[in-house]
Amino acid sequence: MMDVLYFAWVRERVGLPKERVETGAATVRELVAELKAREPRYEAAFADEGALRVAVDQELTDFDASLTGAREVAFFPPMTGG
Amino acid sequence: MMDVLYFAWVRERVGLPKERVETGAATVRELVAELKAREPRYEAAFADEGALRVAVDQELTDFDASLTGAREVAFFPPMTGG
Amino acid sequence: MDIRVQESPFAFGAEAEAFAARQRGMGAVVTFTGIVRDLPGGMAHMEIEHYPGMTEAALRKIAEEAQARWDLGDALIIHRHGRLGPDEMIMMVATAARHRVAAFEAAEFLMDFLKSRAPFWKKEHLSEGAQWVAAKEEDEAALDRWAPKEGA
Amino acid sequence: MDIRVQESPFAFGAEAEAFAARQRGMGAVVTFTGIVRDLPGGMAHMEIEHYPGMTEAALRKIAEEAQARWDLGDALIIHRHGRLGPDEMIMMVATAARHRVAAFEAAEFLMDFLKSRAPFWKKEHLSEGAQWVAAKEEDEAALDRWAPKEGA
Repeated sequence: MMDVLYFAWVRERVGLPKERVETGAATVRELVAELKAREPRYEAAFADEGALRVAVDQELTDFDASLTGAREVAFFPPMTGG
Repeated sequence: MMDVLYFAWVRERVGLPKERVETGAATVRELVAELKAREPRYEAAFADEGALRVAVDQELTDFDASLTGAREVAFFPPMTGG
Repeated sequence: MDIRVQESPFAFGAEAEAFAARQRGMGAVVTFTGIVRDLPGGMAHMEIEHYPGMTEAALRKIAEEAQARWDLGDALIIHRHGRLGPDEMIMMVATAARHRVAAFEAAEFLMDFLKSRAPFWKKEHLSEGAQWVAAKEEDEAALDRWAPKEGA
Repeated sequence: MDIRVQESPFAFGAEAEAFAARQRGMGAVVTFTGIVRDLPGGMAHMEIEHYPGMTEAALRKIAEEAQARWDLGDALIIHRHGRLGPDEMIMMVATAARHRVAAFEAAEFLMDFLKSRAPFWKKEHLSEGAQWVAAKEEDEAALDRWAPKEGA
């Protein structure tokens, strides 16, 4: 079980900001594959991996990152602060 | 006749901030030679040309600059504003 | 170090003044302020989303890195989120250092990393509709300037 | 464009705030403030001499060049002369531009030229005596960054 968070247009496409997900995914990429298999809205949100960024437990990382022990995974587009 | 101004340590060595000088010097360098010939304090002020900067009519220039029509010449060390 | 993420406006002048006033032995203070630009077509407002928790940690990490790298007297980051109108201030940074080059470089470093590595997302609400601001390639490229160099 | 050479102190925060507030359509404001550094050995005070008339003209020319080069919204320069104590503010510049890189570059340009091309001279009065501040080679070298390049 882990919290999965979505921000900006990823949040809009998925249709919610946060959900609790039951998963055995070992990596971020496996989690994405599971989500995409669920429903078309996840397909739409995760269609282009290159347009997405991911943080595991609030640290920026990449899609190969391990989810062992992870409590929170967040998906969002490239950041535009400042 | 022109006004000759001195700033910072040039002013301190010459001993005054400004004077009116009767000169027929055609260039800044000729004016400097005339001044140096006057008194040791000018010798001291103008000993090292490389350590000096010059402005003619309030525009930075160099020691080769013409004094034709000039009303004001100023000598000073490299600037240290900011 | 002073890091604030907030919805409410901040008083840029008072913050800048207070930041400069509390420095000792620093010869240079630089501030940067980001403002909502009124766009062609008319910006109704801007909405800034962020990732509570991660945002503060990311900004702190960026500021700590700047402080170590330039031996800063101090650094300040204030960044707003929520809804902002045209000409409202989005954020500010301030840096203090003994010399001007360090103060300028550190402020640019903070801005470059804040732009592309702090979890903020801007959505522009224009008269013809809303759109998420796309990240610019030049902003990502700006980070290269700060990559470790040989001998550095 | 706002150029001031004055003996009296200026209110950095209020000036920065007013400068930012009067911009329209600008996304970025940068300020730089130079402060009298308390030196090892103890700075009693600093004395700044300038060349009335030429100073204002030189600053105006530098600001005009920055404005043309980066299409600035506005530029501000305030520089004090006379006697200043430790931690007093010597001067400030502010620049406003649509984007951050232009605002930063223009502020650095103003500072680099102001340092070596505006007729100000600093004398430090330390506990063991007074000395004129020597110009630094690195300050002269900093101007090279702004030399016209091919294709520019």
